Amino acid sequence: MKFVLRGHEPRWLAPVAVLVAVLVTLALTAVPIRLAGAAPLAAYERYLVTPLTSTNGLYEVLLTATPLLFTGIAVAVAFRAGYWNIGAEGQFLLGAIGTTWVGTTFTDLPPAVALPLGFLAGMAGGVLWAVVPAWLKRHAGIDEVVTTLLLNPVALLVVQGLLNGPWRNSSSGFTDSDRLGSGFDLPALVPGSRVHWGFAVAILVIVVAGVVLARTAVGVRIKAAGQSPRAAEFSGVDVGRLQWRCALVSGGIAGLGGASQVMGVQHQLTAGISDGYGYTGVIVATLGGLAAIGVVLVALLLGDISVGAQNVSLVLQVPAQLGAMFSALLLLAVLSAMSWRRYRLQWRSRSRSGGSR
Amino acid sequence: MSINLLALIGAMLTIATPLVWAGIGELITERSGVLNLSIEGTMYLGAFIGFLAAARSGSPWIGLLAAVVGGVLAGALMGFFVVTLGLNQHVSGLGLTLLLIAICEFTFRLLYAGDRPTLDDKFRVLFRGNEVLGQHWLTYVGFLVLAPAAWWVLRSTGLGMRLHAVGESFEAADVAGISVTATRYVALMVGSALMAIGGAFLTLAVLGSFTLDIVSGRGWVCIALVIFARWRVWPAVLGALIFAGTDALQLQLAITSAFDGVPGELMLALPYLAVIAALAIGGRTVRYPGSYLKAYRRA
Amino acid sequence: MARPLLELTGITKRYGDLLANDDVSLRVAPGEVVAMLGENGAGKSTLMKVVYGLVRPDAGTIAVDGTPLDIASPKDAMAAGIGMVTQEFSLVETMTVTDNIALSGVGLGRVDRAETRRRVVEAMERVGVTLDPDRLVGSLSIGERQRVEIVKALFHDCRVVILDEPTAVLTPQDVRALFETVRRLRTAGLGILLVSHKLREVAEISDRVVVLRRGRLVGERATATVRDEELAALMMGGSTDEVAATTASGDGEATELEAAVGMAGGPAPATRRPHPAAAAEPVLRLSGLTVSRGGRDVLRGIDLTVRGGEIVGLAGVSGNGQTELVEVLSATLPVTSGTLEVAGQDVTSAGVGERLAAGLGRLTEDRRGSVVPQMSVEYNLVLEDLPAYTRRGLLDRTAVRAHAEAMIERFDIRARPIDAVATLSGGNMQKVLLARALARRPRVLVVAQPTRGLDIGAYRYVHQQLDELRSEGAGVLLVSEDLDELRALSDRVVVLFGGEVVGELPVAEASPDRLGVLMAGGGSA
Amino acid sequence: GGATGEESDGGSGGSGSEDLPLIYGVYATPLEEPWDGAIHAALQEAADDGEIRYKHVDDLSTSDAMERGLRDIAANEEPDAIIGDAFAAEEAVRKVAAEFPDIPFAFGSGEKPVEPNMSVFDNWLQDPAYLSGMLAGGMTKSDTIGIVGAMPIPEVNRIVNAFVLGVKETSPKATVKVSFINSFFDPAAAKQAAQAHISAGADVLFAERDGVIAAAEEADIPVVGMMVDQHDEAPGHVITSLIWHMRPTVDAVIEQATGEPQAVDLGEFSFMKVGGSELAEINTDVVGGVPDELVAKVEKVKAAIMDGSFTTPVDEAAPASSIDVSKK
Ligand SMILES: Nc1ncnc2c1ncn2[C@@H]1O[C@H](COP(=O)(O)OP(=O)(O)OP(=O)(O)O)[C@@H](O)[C@H]1O
Ligand SMILES: Nc1ncnc2c1ncn2[C@@H]1O[C@H](COP(=O)(O)OP(=O)(O)OP(=O)(O)O)[C@@H](O)[C@H]1O
Ligand SMILES: [Mg+2]
Ligand SMILES: [Mg+2]
Repeated sequence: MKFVLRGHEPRWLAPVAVLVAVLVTLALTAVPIRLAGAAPLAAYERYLVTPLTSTNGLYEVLLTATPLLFTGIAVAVAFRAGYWNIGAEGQFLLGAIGTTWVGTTFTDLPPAVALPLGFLAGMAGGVLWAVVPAWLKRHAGIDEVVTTLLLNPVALLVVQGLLNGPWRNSSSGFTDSDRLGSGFDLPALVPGSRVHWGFAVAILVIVVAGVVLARTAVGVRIKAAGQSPRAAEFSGVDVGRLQWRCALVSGGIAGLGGASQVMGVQHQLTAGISDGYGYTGVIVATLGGLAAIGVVLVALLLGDISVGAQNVSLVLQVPAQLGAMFSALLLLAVLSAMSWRRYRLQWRSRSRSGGSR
Repeated sequence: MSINLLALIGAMLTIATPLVWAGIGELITERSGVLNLSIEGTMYLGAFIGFLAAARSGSPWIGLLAAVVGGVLAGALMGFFVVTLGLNQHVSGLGLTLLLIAICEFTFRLLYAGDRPTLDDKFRVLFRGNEVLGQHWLTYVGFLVLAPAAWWVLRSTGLGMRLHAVGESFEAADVAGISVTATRYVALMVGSALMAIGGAFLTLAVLGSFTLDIVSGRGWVCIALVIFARWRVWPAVLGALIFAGTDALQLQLAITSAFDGVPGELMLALPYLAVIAALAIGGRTVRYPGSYLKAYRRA
Repeated sequence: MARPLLELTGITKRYGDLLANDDVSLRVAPGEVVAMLGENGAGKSTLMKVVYGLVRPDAGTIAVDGTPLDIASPKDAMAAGIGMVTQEFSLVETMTVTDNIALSGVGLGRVDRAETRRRVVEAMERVGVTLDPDRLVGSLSIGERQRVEIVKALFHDCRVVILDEPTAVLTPQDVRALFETVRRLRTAGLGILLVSHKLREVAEISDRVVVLRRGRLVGERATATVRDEELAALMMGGSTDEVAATTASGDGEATELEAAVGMAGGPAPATRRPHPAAAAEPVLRLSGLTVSRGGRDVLRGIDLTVRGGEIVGLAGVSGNGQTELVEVLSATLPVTSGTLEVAGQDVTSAGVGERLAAGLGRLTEDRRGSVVPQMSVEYNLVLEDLPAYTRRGLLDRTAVRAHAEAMIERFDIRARPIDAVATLSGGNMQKVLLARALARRPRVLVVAQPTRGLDIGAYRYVHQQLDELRSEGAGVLLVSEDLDELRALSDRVVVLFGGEVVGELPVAEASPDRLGVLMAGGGSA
Repeated sequence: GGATGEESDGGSGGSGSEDLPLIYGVYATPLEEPWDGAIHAALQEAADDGEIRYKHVDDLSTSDAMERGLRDIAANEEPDAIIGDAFAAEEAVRKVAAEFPDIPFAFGSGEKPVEPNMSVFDNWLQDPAYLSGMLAGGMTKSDTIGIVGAMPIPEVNRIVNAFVLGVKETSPKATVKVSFINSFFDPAAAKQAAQAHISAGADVLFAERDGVIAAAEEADIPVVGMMVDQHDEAPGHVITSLIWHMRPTVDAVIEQATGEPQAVDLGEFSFMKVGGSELAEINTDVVGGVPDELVAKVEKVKAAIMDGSFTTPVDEAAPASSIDVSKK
């Protein structure tokens, strides 16, 4: 028995692969769900279906997906150029800091000024945090994986330092910042829902990024630089500069994510504002094939699952970790199925007289 | 301000121990060209399974054994994804980390429902009372046996050469009759076992108890250390010592009146900044293993 | 013939829809050298890989010494006494020569480096190769690496040796050395299976020739009696006469086929029309060009001029500065001192873009370093010319596609615009690069080893293109280690030695012997 | 999520029978975090006593998850009251509370109650903190005491400060060193911090976070535990523990659940004199032993606290990293 490369890939394969992945995940999670004393079928329904059946559920999914859209595309842009930015987490946090700073300093700005300023500040924060590793990479040849990775916890410490020190809540004395000026509240995208304009901004960013990556000369150069720096250089692409720019853009986008989360959801800075969105962004980007549309799909899938998981745990009274388990399994299953579909199982007929020596 | 140097060294060695075990584990897997981002989850698994087995059996040795088994399994699973299926190493690693942590916390919840269990018996410190030598045997083994052994194996054994070949060029290894698949599986399983031991050290030796988030990012630090060390054993150990030393130092400085004004967060950030600084000082461009992040499948 | 050492029966291998090997049967006797010919992508490497266990055939059997074997991996192949030198080098650049050679033998435990080194040195003597066993392979020249490969293949005493295009990357000297070794092995009673595109080599070294076309074995001849045209015909399909016809037609082409079939020895053909080169203005001028790499001068005070409408050949033993010269011109290596002009424009410190704009075209020996393997043919084709395909900020995909189709048509590239270049054969890859370089109608084209590894069809084709370029009034600087190629195409031949120009000959006087002397550093012209 | 998570379809289920009030526990951190653990324990106890039906969900770590969860519960689960912690999600909680005025919301919070239905509580452990401080001060020979806390937030600060005052009472010239690990869970770091204290001369420790007791045990010195009685974790080394009893607060909420929603500060219910907190039984056979007169002294102050003749001052300012109590 062996795998053989398919000559051509039938249309139905991709969807079927995903379906298989889902089924496998369901089968695998049945046991823990039972262990937790719940009915698997009821759980499955709530994980995947429930959030999508009510309009409100849908809105919640979009809301949950919003930060992942930002970090996902941010990571995708950097990875495309062969710059391994694992630092979206820190850049997201610095973005949140930037926005909080303007939001708590210029509290009485009107929305028309406040919102653009807020996003700008967020972007600035993200770029600021991305500059250091990018600079070290370009001018000292220092590996960006190490620096971006290590700067994530540092970014969190910066947040905590601000919250424990200068930005401590002036009314409650608790370690969260004061509320941003009301001008900085992102209005709801759909009245009555919690989806805010941050989602629209995310989509806009993704569309722009998608077009640039897929439809412009710069996009082709980025791809070349990422896939074969040597060849890119030979063809006149300044790989170093290109990666530097992509690194900063990536940081800026992640920063926008922080801004959107502060202005759209929390309206203040808290140490828990990120919940690992930056790391999840790496998954979103890679599983999404570093492509705009892929990022959107994966982000929405993860959003759907986390909304569903929460619903499961409170309705069926099962531990929240079950949701994490479910999404991790689904993630790996989908990835596996997708790789498998390029192959075809073939039962080798032992034609040759095997066994020698 | 008073710095107790001996205590500083002692603390440094203790803090560095899990980094040395897990770091060398990661180093071995990366030598075979696999970036194993499941390290954080694998350490967590080691910490939890180790604790669980020790709690049930009453013996930390059983716990350690269980941790090793768990690590090997985690490594095999990672192998299935990135070697057998040839999946993207970033996603596989991160996904596995999420999965393992979720499984551990889920089980912990089911078994202990929110109370704080502790082990009746954990590994004791040798030379108790001596600030420097008063370490756990895992610390001694880590520095005096594991590190030299890893260095020797990678440098002057056939296994080391095979790892090197597979990590640098699949084709070369394959043509030389070296099984890329087998080599990578071995590297992953051995490496992950070491990571699990690094995690188990926290529960079985340091604490004698398990709490959520017990690894809290030490795995990521190891990833950084391995690249910092350019996939060589001694620099990796050095990196671990730099990180741990800075950490130990900040712990002492933080409670001296001299540093009253300094925000604690700055102190806590020092270890990370120290590694970056070290890299910046000693840092020329790193050359990744030739088959880094790549999957191999014969036509 | 004697009891076959190696016997292949009905080997079939399919890649998706493509039949790479179609029911191929072949025997190699002890002390026999069998040469295999075939176009790029004909299935030669695949067949070799099957024998060595690198590719699992879908059907067919392999027998060594009459014993049918199930060769599932190179391990099995080695155990069965088969050694192979693969087409792409399979060496670990970060390891020493010794470790690379010993690699296949190592177990798991401790390696006795001193002992291994001794055995490696011994093996090198046995094979007749001299190399520093302690150098890192990464620091070796291509020829030297090839030798490492050979020693590696023979390190374990084997009875069958497979050489897949070993000469493609070798200088004439290296080829001679290699063939010495091959002869020694033959007399030692080994069976040798050798893939090559060069009929002259085949004629020189082999006892028997087999020809593969589209995966099928289409012919088997005794070298002694076969005519080159016949082989060419077998390879490319169609009858001998056709080929002979094409051969006869057009003096230009004649020289190419002769070159191609490796007969272009002796004085260069008198039919070569004299070029008004002297009259035309220079399109490439190097004056006092000095380049240093790693602290030492690899090029010293080079003065060289290429005029429109002429092809200047650059000869030299590898390692004497040709590669560097090409790199400098391609702007991948900076000029230390001296000036560099393209079509009268000083581009000494200009980047790739400016030089291309000035009218420079490049076709270097490092093919895989000139294309983005995972990227499609169409985008590789426009990679250096993207602005021209941008409308209102966006890429004009239809234009890109149209361009690709035009190029595929014009240069007869066997691929679709959307195919990833990685999946193209060297021949087709080379055509893509040629297309990219010529598409911008360069004033001067710098080409290095343009036909390396290409089959006769592609070889001819490339030569045709260069010749046309010349007749269109552009200049060409042709760097090649293939003297036949140089003499067949060039108007003058410049010889490089130790990073300096040591001589220049009009092609008529550029006999192999005189070139050889100059290339060896003897005599100053 | 539930501890074992008995199956359920909406309203019914949970422990206990239909007519009992359904109290929903909503926690931002996992139950394993001691703070929410204490609330969970009290509610579980009330449920086991057959006074309420209890369901809960935990680890709603972001304020948007918290808001979604609360709204989902309030709208679909028909709870009679919701208890949880609002730290880092204050606005979200208040928003949802306002949307469901007839459901009592009682949340751990650093801010004020909101009419008509948002009550707040907090763990006011300054009394046991003060008492344990006295013990520590009485037991230290080196006049150096080490505290390892999570982070300088009000609830931690006031405990640490009260502890320091207690120390001053029994050891006027002692030095108290304070370090924070900036995390709710990192016992390994906490232990390292504790060992730094020890190497700096501390011979009594206060374990505001997990990990410290292990250090004390290895260094063979006494230590004060936190939240629950940690005696069994190191019988020879844990002098006593600060214990938070949420039960009085929970009972107050049950009253609201069965009666009318209110907007009150339930903080008082965590005070020692109402049994909201206590000092675990003093472990006299701890290493070094505890002098009887010290115990007597502590008992005296304890009595004073209980009869209201003494109130521990509340100070929520972030403590310095090295405090000379004589200057306090
Ligand atoms: N791994 C593979 N996957 C798919 N197709 C392949 C693969 N390897 C080879 N082929 C196809 O099989 C055919 C034969 O390839 P092969 O390498 O044997 O050609 P070749 O005769 O060695 O060419 P060349 O003279 O350029 O070396 C080619 O058309 C190629 O496209
Ligand atoms: N992954 C692949 N998929 C499809 N075809 C492949 C693949 N790898 C190799 N091939 C085919 O195998 C054949 C031989 O590959 P190879 O790279 O040896 O070409 P080549 O002509 O020998 O190159 P060169 O002449 O530069 O050495 C090519 O025709 C190529 O199309
Ligand atoms: Mg080939
Ligand atoms: Mg070829």
